[in-house]
Amino acid sequence: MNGSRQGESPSLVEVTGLCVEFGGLRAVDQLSFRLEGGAALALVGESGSGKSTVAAALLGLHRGTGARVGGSVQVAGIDVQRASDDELRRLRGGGAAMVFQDPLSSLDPYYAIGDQIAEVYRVHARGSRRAARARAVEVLDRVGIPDARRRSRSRPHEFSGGMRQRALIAMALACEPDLLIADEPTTALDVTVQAQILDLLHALREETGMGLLLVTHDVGVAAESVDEVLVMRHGRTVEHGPVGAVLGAPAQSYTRELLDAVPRVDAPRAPSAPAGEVVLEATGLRREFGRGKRAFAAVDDVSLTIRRGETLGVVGESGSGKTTLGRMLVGLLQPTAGEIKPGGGVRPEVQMVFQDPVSSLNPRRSVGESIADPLRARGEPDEGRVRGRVRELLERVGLEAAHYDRYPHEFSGGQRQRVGIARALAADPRVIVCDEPVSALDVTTQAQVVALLGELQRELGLALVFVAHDLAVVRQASDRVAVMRRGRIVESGPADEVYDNPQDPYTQQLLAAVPALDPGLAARRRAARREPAMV
Amino acid sequence: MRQPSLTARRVAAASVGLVLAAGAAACGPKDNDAKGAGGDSTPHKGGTLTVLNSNPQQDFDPARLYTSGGGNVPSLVFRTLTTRNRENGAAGAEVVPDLATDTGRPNKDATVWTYTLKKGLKYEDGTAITAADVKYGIERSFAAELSGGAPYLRDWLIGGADYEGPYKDKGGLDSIETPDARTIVFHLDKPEGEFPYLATQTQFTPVPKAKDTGTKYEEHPVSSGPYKVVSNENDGERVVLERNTYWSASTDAERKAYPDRIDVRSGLDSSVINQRLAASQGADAAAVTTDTNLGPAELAKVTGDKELAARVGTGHFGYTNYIAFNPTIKPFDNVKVRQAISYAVDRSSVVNAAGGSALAEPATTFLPDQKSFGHTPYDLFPAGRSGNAAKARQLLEEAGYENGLTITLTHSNSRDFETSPEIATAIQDALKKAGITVELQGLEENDYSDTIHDVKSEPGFFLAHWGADWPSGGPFLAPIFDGRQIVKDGANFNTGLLNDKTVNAEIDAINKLTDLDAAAKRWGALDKKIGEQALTVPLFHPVYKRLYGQDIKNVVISDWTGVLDISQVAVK
Amino acid sequence: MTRLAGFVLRRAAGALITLFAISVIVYVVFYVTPGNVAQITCGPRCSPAQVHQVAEQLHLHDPLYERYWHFLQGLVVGQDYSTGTSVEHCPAPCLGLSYQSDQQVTRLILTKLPVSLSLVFGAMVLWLVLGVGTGVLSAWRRGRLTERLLTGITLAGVATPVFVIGLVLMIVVCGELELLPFPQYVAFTDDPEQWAWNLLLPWFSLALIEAAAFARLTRAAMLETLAEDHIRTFRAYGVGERSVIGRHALRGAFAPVIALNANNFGGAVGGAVLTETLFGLPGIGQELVHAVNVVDLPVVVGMVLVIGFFVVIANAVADVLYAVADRRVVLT
Amino acid sequence: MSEALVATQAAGTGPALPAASGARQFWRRLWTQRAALVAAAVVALLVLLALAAPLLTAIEGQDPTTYHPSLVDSARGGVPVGPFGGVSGDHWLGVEPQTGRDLFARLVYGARVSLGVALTATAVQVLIGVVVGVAAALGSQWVDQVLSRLTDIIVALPLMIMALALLAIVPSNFPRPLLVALVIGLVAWGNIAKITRAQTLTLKGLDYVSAARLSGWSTWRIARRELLPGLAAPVITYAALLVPINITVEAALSFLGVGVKPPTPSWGQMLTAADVWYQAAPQYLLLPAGALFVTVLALTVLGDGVRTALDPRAASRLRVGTGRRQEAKATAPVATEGAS
Repeated sequence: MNGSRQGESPSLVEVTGLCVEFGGLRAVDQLSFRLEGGAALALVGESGSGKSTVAAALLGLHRGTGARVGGSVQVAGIDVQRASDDELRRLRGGGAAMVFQDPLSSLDPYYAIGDQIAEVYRVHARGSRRAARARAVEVLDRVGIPDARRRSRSRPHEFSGGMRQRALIAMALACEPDLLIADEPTTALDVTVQAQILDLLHALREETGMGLLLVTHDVGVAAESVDEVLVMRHGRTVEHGPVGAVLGAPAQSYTRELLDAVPRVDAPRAPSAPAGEVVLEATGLRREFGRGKRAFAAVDDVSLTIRRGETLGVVGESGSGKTTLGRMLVGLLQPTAGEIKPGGGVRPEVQMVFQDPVSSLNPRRSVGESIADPLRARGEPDEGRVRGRVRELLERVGLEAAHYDRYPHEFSGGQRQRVGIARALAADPRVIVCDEPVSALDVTTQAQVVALLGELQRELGLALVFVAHDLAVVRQASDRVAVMRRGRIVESGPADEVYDNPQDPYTQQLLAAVPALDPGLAARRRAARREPAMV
Repeated sequence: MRQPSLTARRVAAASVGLVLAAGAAACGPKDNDAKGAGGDSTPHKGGTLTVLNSNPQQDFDPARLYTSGGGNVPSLVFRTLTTRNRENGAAGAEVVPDLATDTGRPNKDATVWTYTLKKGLKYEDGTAITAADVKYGIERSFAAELSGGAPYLRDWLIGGADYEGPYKDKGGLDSIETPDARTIVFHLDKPEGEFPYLATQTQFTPVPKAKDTGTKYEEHPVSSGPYKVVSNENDGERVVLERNTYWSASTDAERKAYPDRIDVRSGLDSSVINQRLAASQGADAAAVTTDTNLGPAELAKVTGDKELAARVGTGHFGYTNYIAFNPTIKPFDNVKVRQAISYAVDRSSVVNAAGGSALAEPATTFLPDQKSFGHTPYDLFPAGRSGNAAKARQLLEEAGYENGLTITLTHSNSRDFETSPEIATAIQDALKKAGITVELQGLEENDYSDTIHDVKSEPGFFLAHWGADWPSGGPFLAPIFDGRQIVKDGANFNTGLLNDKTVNAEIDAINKLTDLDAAAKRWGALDKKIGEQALTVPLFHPVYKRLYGQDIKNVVISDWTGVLDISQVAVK
Repeated sequence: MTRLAGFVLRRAAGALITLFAISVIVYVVFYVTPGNVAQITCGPRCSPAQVHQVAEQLHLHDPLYERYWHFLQGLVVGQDYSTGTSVEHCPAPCLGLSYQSDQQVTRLILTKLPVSLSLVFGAMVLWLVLGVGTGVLSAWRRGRLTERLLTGITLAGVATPVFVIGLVLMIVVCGELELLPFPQYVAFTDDPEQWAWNLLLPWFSLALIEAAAFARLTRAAMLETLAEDHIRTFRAYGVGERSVIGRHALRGAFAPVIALNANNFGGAVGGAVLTETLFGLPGIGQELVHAVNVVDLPVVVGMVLVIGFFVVIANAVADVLYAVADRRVVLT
Repeated sequence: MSEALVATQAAGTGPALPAASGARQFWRRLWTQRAALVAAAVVALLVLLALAAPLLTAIEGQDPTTYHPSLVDSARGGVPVGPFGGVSGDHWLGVEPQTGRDLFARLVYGARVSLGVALTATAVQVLIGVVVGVAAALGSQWVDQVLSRLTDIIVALPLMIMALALLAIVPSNFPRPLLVALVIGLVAWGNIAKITRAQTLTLKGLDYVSAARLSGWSTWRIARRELLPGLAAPVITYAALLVPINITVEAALSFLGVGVKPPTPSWGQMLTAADVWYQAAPQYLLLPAGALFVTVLALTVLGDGVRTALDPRAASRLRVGTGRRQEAKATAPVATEGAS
């Protein structure tokens, strides 16, 4: 639905000259846009661009937090800046409802989901408890929760991630708002679930005619879902226009950069050096967790070989066992069954690059010290040589030698991941297992880190195991790919073969769910997905 | 006695250590002003008397109780052959007949004592009290199961040392004869002129053999006195007494038994007891305490309040707190050192530490300053009010310690006012002036007790105290200074390890006397003579000040017990 | 439910081991503690021969392991003992006889336990009300005068030993204002009204000490919850502050509060020594301190075991409640 | 302590994840809290007062043990003579009833003992607790079982009773304040061990610990270099609570007659002796009670401040509540840990 309401009726959202400051820091700077009823706008930007701050400003959530808000914000006819507390409360949920990023933490863990929705409903529509519960079941049913009456009595942790996100959307729907604000609604979800949620949002919008303000870092998600895009950077507007125009023919260089950095699932990898000899061979790997009745196998009968100079991509959704597999390969976990054999007789040095650049570095030690760990552990006694080698490594991964004495919090996410790579390199490994090395990073940084890994591989003849959930990134980085599901490899082979001609239905489903950057293609894919696959 | 509870430091402060803890008894103030407190109305029968105590009335079995003169609460239930005279002051320190018709008829050398029971004596169930029951009661106290009483019977009766009580030794103790139902004869292995005093202790209470339940007897002992036990919860935590209708005032000249009911509650904090007695609300208006003194803090408050001051009973119990020396340990083997310390002591700060001049009187004699003890005033090493440091230094020089001396003072850590750290510190402070450095060794109560009463571990210089088993010099001096009472493999009380033939001989000579007044004079003289050896430094005699409720009448405080006698009290 | 049964079974086994170890520790510690037990029991003027007899009777001459074995036997099959005139039986689980009073320790515990439980239960209600109330108020009115005042009062409760608070309260409330009687334990079964009336002051004194911990915990948990995403959700849906605080933030504090409560409850059964002593409540704590002072080993062991039992039980209950309160928790 | 409590206390005392902060940030965050600064100043002042006790009393011209019989009214139980409990130029805070000892001197010397005992006891508790907790978390299942059981036993033993017994066992020539501190420390380390164990298990799963393992370091080295710093936050916060608790435990032991030995003054001992003087000589009670209150208040506020400063989320609470992407990952499901 593209039509906006005509005539004198004011816009659903009208933001003029919005500024938000925290302390001395200006998070949003002179931002203006409008959104008509029933239309959909995406705020796109990397982390720190201020997009979530804007979303919060629409509901007046900055009130009382110490943030300074300037400019004017009108939502559903209410001047958010000047509204009384009561008016604001009526707006929240009633006029405009918000769907948050992390569906697990955004619901109260202690109450049944139906009760939480009913509570919100009763704030806005004075009705009986029973009526509110009935409404909760109704909206849960609407968002596709099967057996909604029974499941409405469940607590959030009893729902899967996708169902929780549906429940949050149901909560938003409960009071029939004019505007739905979705703040990174799919970031924490697997790609197939993400597609379902985006489809749901689309369908709801068609059905109820409410406006949608989508906040996302993922250009693909925006392309799938909205009419208009507003690209933000450093709190300011970079580019604003219809989705087709902005994504198809970006006027600004930053927008172009952003688009270029997005990995394409359909773009083959640049050819790499031919693979060398086998360095590591795993056969029949199995790993169980828990005991007795609650035991389950996270990895089940997985066999693979890793060759010098080659990247093996392991792709799968959450719970597929890919991380467990990675940890077994480096020796952090012992397999319950099966074995890992070195290719050439001697066990090669295997290192790991971790997913979370925050938790993978000790916050209380300088990065230089962390990188020096493998050197010292090996008994290198000469302090000067240790420091020299660390400086060399820092420079090799694109940092400065002087960073030796800095602490992790002084670095950005991408830089920290570079530190992690330097630490892995310090041990002179022949194999590096990268466990979701870029999933916590912005797209532009992602591309840089993937490029760095490729460079290092060529230079040092490393074997890489690239574990990730993002199909596009894996394709970008890998020579061969293994697709995992429920602890098993369902399909493996050369990357191009697997991506261009997937044999396994699961692989096909995964690929079909990847958001497309072309809005037209996205619409066609959506139509194709129509027969709803349940979460 | 049983160890006083250490539960609360104030509890310990209240229960005057050694001989009193199990429940002493007594009557009126020296100055005879007690009657004024009760108002001008005469006492009447009826009502409930409440007793608020710190320590539970443990082991309410006549065989197990360690009392002076039969105790306070126990004396309401247990009648004995003789008992203490229920009069104010010095008159109250005399022995009078109780179950017996007189205080005992000795043979010529006081080794055989004969008693005749009064007629018409009955237990609470109406059965008659016989001489055999008295004998059985005494025999029971020899059983290991029922240990706890005073050592005299064991020491005095022929065959007592080896007798193991009626449960093991069915034959009985031959040295007690009961020729008929009303006559009982005791055969002693040496002359004991003070036997009538001993016969006031609860071991001389009749126990009907058929009703004896061994260790469980304490739950319901059979009463021979004016009250019987209605309930005894948790080993004396709460004891309720009611009238024994078979008791007849005509056979008992001593006990008045005005209240109908007596409710003994214990386990209370001593400051709470005093607060309650001061407030005197509800049932507390008819309340007394038999074991809790006014503390110094409370005294400060009471002295400023006339109404409260009128409700304080003051009494003296024969009791002395002193410094003890062990002359086998250097430098205390040197009498000059002991004398120097005697001179250096500052009794005024010691008295303050013990609660001030109202609660403690400075002592220069070992014997309490009461007539019945035969008190002979002396001050052999005059230290004045606050010590004679110059004289002390001079003596030390003579002893070869011109450069001063460092010694260790052992005391108990428990916060009572007898062996307390505060008194030790006061002594430490005073001896400093005489050039003596005192290091303090504070021990936990049990440790302290074990240490000082074991000849093998006895320290050279420590705080000690002694109380009277009855108001006479005998039980006061003999255990401490009789060389034959030195115990090598058990609890020893002759801490000076004095074994002086002339002293021993004099003790034997006095014990032969059955004229107690004559005996008293010679005890006094002996005390002074022993004092010359400077084996102890007497510090102070405690004074008992106890509050009682507003409705309490007929307050009698004797010199025997120093506290108000609840057999005399009326609440109406 | 089988999961719960498994939990109970595992916990029971753990509790048995814990209690067993406690009894051994207490036996050893009090074995080496100074104090001539036989002399204390017999009296200070007892002769060596008498002391020896008493020691025989109390089996003090037996080696430690034999005495402990005797104790274990008593637990399992009971114990016969002589009163002198007859032989009595102390049924299993028999914790032995008090050296001092010759009473069966199990009976002694049964008479003391109601007092301690009365004290602790009532105090618990009060400390929950005081503590959680203060915590809620201070989380809500963070940084304001009310908060500072309430925090100050609860901290004064922590900072002032119970013997000071209790005595001053007693002097003022009972002595000077005459609002309440001087506390004196009355059994609940005898007169519930008097029971409560007499225990009010002890409850309050004990609660005042504990309340601060609950206030702090409640406040911390609520502030933690208030910073969580789901609170933001409800605020973003216009749910009022009262409901956000009272329904959602407080709910977050529920689990930690019941856990701490169980912990403190278990501890207080034997730990309220000072309160019991001051107010003359004949409970476990008071009896235990007395028994320690006279080295009455059977009583000490018995009572410490009872306390340990309550600590273990209370913690197990806390874990169950915790799991019930927060279904995400798995009982292990 | 129940495992539920561990989980909640760990949550209540600090971040489950390591603070993304260095020492500098910590001080900066502490610096911004005025109340915490005042509290820190008060604590520093108290420590200074305690340390300078000999100097201060020398200035006053008194010492804590000399008796002044002339300054108390012996006939009235030893109430200090003169206004406000005998306050004068010679005796700044008056004198003690009965003995006439100088109260100011006893108060500052008492601070030495009370703070010394409490701090030493806390140090012992933390030392044992952390070693046991870390060993249980890092050791084999068997080691964990044994240590966790030991911790349970320690938690179930009544503190006062064990302290009474242990204090009686040790020979009397052992320095008493140290002994009291050691006994408290030895009997009451259970909770800190449980908190440490839970926190260590959390930290053990963190990537940087895995990375250290991959570096080839020994378990011991990892515990020291990687885990201990991460334990600092919850442990320091809990220790700040333990110090005032230990002061009152010392007071309680004094009440039961087994605390620090007289004539050594401690606040607990002063309170014990003073409570009955509440009516007759109120300042005698109010001085130690006030000192104790100020100390507890200051330590509590300081503890809160340290916690806030150690918790990066506390700082971010001032900012708007919309989560960053990284932070979303930090919310781990609550579960009771345990091999039991």
